[in-house]
Amino acid sequence: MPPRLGLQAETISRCRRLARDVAEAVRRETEPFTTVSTERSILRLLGVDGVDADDVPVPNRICDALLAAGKLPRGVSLWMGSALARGASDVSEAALRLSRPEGARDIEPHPRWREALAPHVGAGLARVRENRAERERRMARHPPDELPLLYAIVATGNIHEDVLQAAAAARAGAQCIAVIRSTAQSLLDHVPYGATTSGFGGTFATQENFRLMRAALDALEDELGRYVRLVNYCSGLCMPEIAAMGALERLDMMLNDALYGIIFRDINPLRTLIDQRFSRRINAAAGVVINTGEDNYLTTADAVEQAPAVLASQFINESLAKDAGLEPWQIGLGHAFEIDPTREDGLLQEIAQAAAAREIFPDSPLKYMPPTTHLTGNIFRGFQQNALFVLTSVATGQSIHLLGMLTEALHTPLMHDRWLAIDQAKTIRANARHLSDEILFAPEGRIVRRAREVLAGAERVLDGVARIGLFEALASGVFADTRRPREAGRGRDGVIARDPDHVNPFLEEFAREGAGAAR
Amino acid sequence: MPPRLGLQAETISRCRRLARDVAEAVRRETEPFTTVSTERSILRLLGVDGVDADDVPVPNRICDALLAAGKLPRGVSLWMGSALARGASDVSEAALRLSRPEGARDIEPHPRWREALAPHVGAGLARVRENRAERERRMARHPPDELPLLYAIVATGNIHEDVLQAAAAARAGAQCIAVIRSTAQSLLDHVPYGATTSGFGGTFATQENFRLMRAALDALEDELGRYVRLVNYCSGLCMPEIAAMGALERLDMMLNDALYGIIFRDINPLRTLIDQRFSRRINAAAGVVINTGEDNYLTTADAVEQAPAVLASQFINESLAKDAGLEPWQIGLGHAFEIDPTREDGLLQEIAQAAAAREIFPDSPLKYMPPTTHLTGNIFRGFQQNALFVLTSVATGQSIHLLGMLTEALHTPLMHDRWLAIDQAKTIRANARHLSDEILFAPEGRIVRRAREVLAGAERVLDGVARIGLFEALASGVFADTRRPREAGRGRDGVIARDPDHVNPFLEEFAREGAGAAR
Amino acid sequence: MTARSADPGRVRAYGDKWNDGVVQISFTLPLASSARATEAARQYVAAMGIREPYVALAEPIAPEFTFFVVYGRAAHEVDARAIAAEEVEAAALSRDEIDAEIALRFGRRLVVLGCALESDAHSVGIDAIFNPKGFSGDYGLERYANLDARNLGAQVPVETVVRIAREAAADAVLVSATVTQNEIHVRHLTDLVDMLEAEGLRDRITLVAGGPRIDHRLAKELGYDAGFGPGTTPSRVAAFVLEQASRRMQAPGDAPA
Amino acid sequence: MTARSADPGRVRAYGDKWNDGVVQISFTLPLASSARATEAARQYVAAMGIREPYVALAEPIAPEFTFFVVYGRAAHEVDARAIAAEEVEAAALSRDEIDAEIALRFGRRLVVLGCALESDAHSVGIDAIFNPKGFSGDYGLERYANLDARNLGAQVPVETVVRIAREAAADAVLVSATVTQNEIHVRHLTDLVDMLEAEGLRDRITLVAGGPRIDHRLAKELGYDAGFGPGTTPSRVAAFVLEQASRRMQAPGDAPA
Ligand code: B12
Ligand code: B12
Ligand SMILES: Cc1ncc(COP(=O)(O)O)c(C=O)c1O
Ligand SMILES: Cc1ncc(COP(=O)(O)O)c(C=O)c1O
Repeated sequence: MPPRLGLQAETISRCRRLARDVAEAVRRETEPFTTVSTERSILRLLGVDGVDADDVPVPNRICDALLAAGKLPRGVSLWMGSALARGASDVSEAALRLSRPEGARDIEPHPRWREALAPHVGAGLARVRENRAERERRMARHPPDELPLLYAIVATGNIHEDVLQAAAAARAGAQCIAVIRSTAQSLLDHVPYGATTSGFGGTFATQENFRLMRAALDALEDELGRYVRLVNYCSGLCMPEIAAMGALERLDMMLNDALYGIIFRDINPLRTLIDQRFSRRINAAAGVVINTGEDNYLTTADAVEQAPAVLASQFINESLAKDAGLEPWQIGLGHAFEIDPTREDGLLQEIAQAAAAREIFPDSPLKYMPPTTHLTGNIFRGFQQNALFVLTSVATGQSIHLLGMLTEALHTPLMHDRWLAIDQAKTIRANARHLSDEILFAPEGRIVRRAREVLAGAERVLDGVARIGLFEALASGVFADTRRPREAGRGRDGVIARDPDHVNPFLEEFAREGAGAAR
Repeated sequence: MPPRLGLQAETISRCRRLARDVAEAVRRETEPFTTVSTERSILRLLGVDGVDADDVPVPNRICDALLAAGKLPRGVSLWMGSALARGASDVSEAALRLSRPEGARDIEPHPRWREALAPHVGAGLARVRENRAERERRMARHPPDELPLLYAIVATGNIHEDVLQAAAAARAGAQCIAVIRSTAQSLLDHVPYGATTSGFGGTFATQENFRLMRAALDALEDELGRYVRLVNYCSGLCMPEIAAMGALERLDMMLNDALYGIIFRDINPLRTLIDQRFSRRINAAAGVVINTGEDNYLTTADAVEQAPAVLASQFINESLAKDAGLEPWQIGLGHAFEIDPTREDGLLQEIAQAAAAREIFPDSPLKYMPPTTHLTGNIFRGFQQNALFVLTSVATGQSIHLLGMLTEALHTPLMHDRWLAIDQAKTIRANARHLSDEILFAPEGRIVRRAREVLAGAERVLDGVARIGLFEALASGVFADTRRPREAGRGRDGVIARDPDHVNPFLEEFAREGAGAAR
Repeated sequence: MTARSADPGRVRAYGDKWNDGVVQISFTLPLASSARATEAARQYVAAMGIREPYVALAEPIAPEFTFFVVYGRAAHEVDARAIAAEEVEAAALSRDEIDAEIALRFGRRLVVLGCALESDAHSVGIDAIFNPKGFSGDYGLERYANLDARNLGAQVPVETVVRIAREAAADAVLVSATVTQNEIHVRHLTDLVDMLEAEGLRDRITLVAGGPRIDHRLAKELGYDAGFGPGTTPSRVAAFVLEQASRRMQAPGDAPA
Repeated sequence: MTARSADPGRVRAYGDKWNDGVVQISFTLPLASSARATEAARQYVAAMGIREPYVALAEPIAPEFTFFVVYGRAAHEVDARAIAAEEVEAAALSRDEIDAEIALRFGRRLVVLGCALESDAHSVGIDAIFNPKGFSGDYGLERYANLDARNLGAQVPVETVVRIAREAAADAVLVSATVTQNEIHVRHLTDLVDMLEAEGLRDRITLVAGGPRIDHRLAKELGYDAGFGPGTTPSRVAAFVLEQASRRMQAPGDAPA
């Protein structure tokens, strides 16, 4: 049991209440809309896939055609169902018809469209459920994982090199493998197709790349006697589509933050907040653990000053996630070890913040990110900071430990950079195994006081956001001093007012399943 | 204030009582003797120095001559005094006479020898006192040192390279500079002379080398705004002579262990225990802080098993030191961070042992030695272990921190190995400055229980040693499973039964000064 | 005898003795750990001209890969006297001096644009140069009275930069490049130069690149007037812009050396 | 397309792509930190044949010294197939097998001495080979029924070793050398060979050296029959002694290849 700070329960629940208000206001404001990406996700769940001659994904073609024909407000489901009811032999034939401008223009709603679509909705859901069950079966075969989970990234840009290095990392002890995306994939309004071998600072997230890596990790399961989790990024303009792809290919974790795209990629706030909801609905159903991206705040601003903003954002991410039906165990909240290592008593502040997060979110996994901004070309100093990071992680009972790289300031990880990080974390995790049981914090001491201060700060932030609402807060630069007006940013044109009779059959199913019960 | 374990005060004082009994028995058993090295030390304090044509130090020549003439049992003081009373113009002329076989043979005791010698005894003592006062003056000029003191070693074998690297280390932040001795200098029954440039694994301890390094460090004092301490080894066959040289050249710390030479160098127990007393008398007068060498036990045996033996040895070293007139602040007790880093909860045991030492010896500086035996060619892993070592040192309030080298398993420190270690320690020391105030140990937890276990083990060892006496204990292999019979080992022939009228004027003076008051 | 000191004409690494040439080298070979692999590592290092290579670590990090740490002596020598370190040539001036000089030489404010290109979302670097706060105690360009400093932020398309440069008649364009994997920075930096030339703007504008992996030599190669690496302070950049802009004023039309 | 795999004939370092040749090099140059010093570091590394040297760290560690960490690509290639790793040639046998073989071939116990020489006080290495406990689960020579294993300990004068070897008619002498600074180990190891030869004992005795810095090649050069480095297990040493002693029995008088 990690050492306790004795934070005031009332303060914590007050923060939660404020965050819930924020989340509910967001839902009210976003419910009237759908987005091209949400509609494309429905198509993917129905089994639509592939690209045309110009490498444009079929789901994009269909939505573009329906949009041009003014038919998207009623939702792709109606038209897919109608195409099927009107004789399309299967999903791909229906998709082919609707992807043609004239096909989209001429299609008429069919009264029995729902019946026609139902089996395909069922098939999609079945595959998602089956993947979830498959994961549970595989995990049940092995002893519980050691915590914190060691999370390694691969980022060569070439899926085949990634596979090679992921296998090496898993064998060395990595428990989660994240394939970092090619830079700014979040800005693409489509998902690339097939196996890819040239990315920048990462590898494109494609369904085929997901499949290749999933297969490679499954192949190691018996040798290692454990299940290796696969992670990717479910944020940006294609947030829900990637959630769908992940659900279909049995990814286990998704970086899935409600605000990251808005703040760090200048994606339209309305678009993102609509998309995050469906993407999280899908993740909830798929039994995926999401990771939020609060660590990003600390990469542009001082980690000590930003601590309250990080905590406030965690509360908001938590309530938006619950609102979308995610269970607490699925809500991996992000934070980071980013305080200047030369700062007097900085380590005490890191400990205070990490312990506070643990105490405030007892039922959620905490995703602890490594030092990055203060790493330099001094790779030895970097390795040292990572050692203190691991120790803090273990001593405060963190759940998901992203391995820091001694070469963080220089390049995406080399084969042995990653091995050194895994060996370091494994060694310290064992060497300090029960440290969290054995230390207590001096009452009213520096650590306890710092934790209280951060919580109080977070409450102030939440209070402000609740008063003006999240959209207004984003517009006025409450987060990371970045102003993001409701109507500005990339992808606004992909936001569509829903027709009264617009349906999203998957949302209906998820609701029926009562995934939403958690709300 | 470092975290407390709440060890039983009674157990601790019982250990101390047992250790005092051991020390008193040793004194009774050693008082009837003197040694060639003790007599040579008296000569050095009187101002005798230099070597003859065959590079044999004059003090050795004199003792050998007097020994051959059967005159050593009455002590060099009588004969030097007599030579002076009989017209030797000064110390060196007296020394010259006595260094010749016939001179030693023919010299007759002179009734007024004491008066003749007195001024030279006074001069020697004055220089020692003046050096001590000089150190205090210099230190008073600066703010108090940050703790733990960062202690760096130089070991090139060439005093000039040593000076260069020591200056670099001091500028980087080292507060103590230890010039490691050329391998096995402890086995030489004389002290080499002059500046030396070829040693192995270290540089010879010579008075000129002391002077050169002292001058180099003093020269940095104004630039750095602090006094840099100089350290050397005062153990082996020339233990007291090096103490004398150190007192004359203002060394600040001396590795000066009562048992190291016996156990690790197979030096005769009687010889060592006689010599350690006079060497410590000199160190006491010179205001030197001694460092004991318990860390050495952990280099040949398991650090977890040996913990009680280390603690027992610290108690014995402490009481022998007090018995020789050293104040608690001068008794630097050694221990080390040597537990296998891959051991489950090993870090908790390190913390327990370090905290226990701090709690048991509250008024003595603790000399904390770095991981060495478990370091390998993996220099990154080594740097990581050193980081945990620094953090443990800071968190448990250690006093003298010997910097670990990432290349410990490979070579004596390179210029940048040392820099990296200093930078690491400085950074963590500041980053965790008040950690020791902020953590407590869970009552009855693993850490507290481990500390108790070690103390109980130490009591058992001391009980056994007290019962049979130290010599018998050494003979029966109580320490480091090494058997060292009273009459065996190097340098036994240098032990001489004292004549009833044998005098050591310096011992008399030290006693008068009441340096012995502490006993 | 005192420790032999260095001959600047024949510089070598210093381990713990003058000119011992001690270096540490680490790398991974795609070979399963074995005596053979260790010998391969030794030969690989020997091929670099390293004497007495000593393999301190041969760690199997994957079935077919071994990580090595090797120590040895690099007998190579460098003539430090002969080195002409490619450095930005511009006198170090204070903010006030620069503002004064601009007023004096141009009688107007200089227009300076800043950005990171295309997919590169790293803005901290360019912000460090532009934001009033600046970098390590040195104020940013937006604080300069006589600089009209406009930070366009990150992820700016090349066309956009060129358009604004034309519209604003920019005197200088400062580009930050952080993501360098697979040479993507080279691609974007080159695109900008090409497009500026195509538009006939290149000669009128002082073009500067910067970033953790950028140095003066590389920037020159890519057709920039200067490159700045890690730890750059805004005033050094401002001083260079002043320098270059003045030259351009004297010799309008043709690019300065 | 799958990740290209290695050509054993042309092995190169693997950073994060096949044959990218990425290596990390660190060292200190006796130059004050400056752009010039950084360029000197780049040239020093370039002189090793490293392409695209990138100076990641240039840290002033003393007024006239700068510590560098450099990354680059070593284009050198090693032919892994052609490598004949200098390895001790002796079949791996178990303790029982060895005891049995000794009984069979010699019908007596083999006398084996162990020590560290002169000033070298490091006994842990030789103890690991001799003490019953052994090393990493492999029992030490003193546990062998048919070895009369006598560990003389550390700091043993060369003459003493030779005397005891003569008196005990030793079949093998195993020497541990740990302190290697300024080549002191070479000195002591050579002294022993010389004195054994002077006494006409060398050919009768299997002479083995070991230690953290010892390898087979070095030991051979110094006139030993074999050398063992870090991680050696006693049984490997015993197997070699058996091997050699047998050869000597067949061809008495003349040293085996
Ligand atoms: C902060 C950061 C981020 C933040 C950026 C936030 C923001 N708004 O800037 C976030 C989290 C968003 C991020 C994301 C990514 N990052 Co990033 N990130 C970093 C990090 C940790 C610090 C960079 C930084 O801010 N440095 C501080 C500034 C002040 O230093 P600087 O940039 O060098 O600037 C100085 C000088 O270079 C110079 N300078 C810089 N620009 C200019 C311009 C001019 C004109 C002049 C004169 C001078 C100058 O002056 C400045 C002051 O001295 C580095 C690792 C590290 N420790 O360096 C990785 C790093 C740069 N990121 C990296 C990568 C790969 C990414 C991603 C692409 C990963 C992914 N696939 O998701 C993403 C996507 C980003 C994108 N689309 O481009 C890699 C780049 C590898 C490479 N060489 O190609 C690094 C090195 C980490 C790593 N080892 O993988 N990142
Ligand atoms: C323990 C130790 C000590 C102990 C020794 C206690 C003892 N009774 O042995 C003490 C504290 C006394 C000590 C003192 C010194 N030490 Co010391 N010590 C070490 C240390 C930490 C570990 C060595 C060890 O025990 N290794 C474990 C054994 C099992 O490994 P091994 O020796 O490699 O043996 C294996 C193989 O090599 C092989 N092997 C070894 N011998 C043989 C023999 C044969 C025949 C065969 C077949 C195989 C074989 O088999 C073994 C099992 O696999 C090393 C640093 C390190 N981490 O390695 C420094 C180290 C060896 N010491 C060093 C030095 C310089 C000293 C001193 C000289 C320093 C000084 N000036 O005071 C002193 C003096 C010692 C002396 N007079 O020789 C240096 C040597 C540098 C160099 N290469 O020259 C080292 C590397 C530390 C450093 N970086 O400075 N030391
Ligand atoms: C939640 C989240 N999504 C995405 C990314 C990065 O991906 P991209 O560069 O495609 O935005 C990050 C980076 O840390 C993140 O935290
Ligand atoms: C007390 C003490 N004296 C001396 C030494 C080493 O010196 P030498 O090799 O001359 O015995 C050590 C080594 O750690 C020591 O602890």
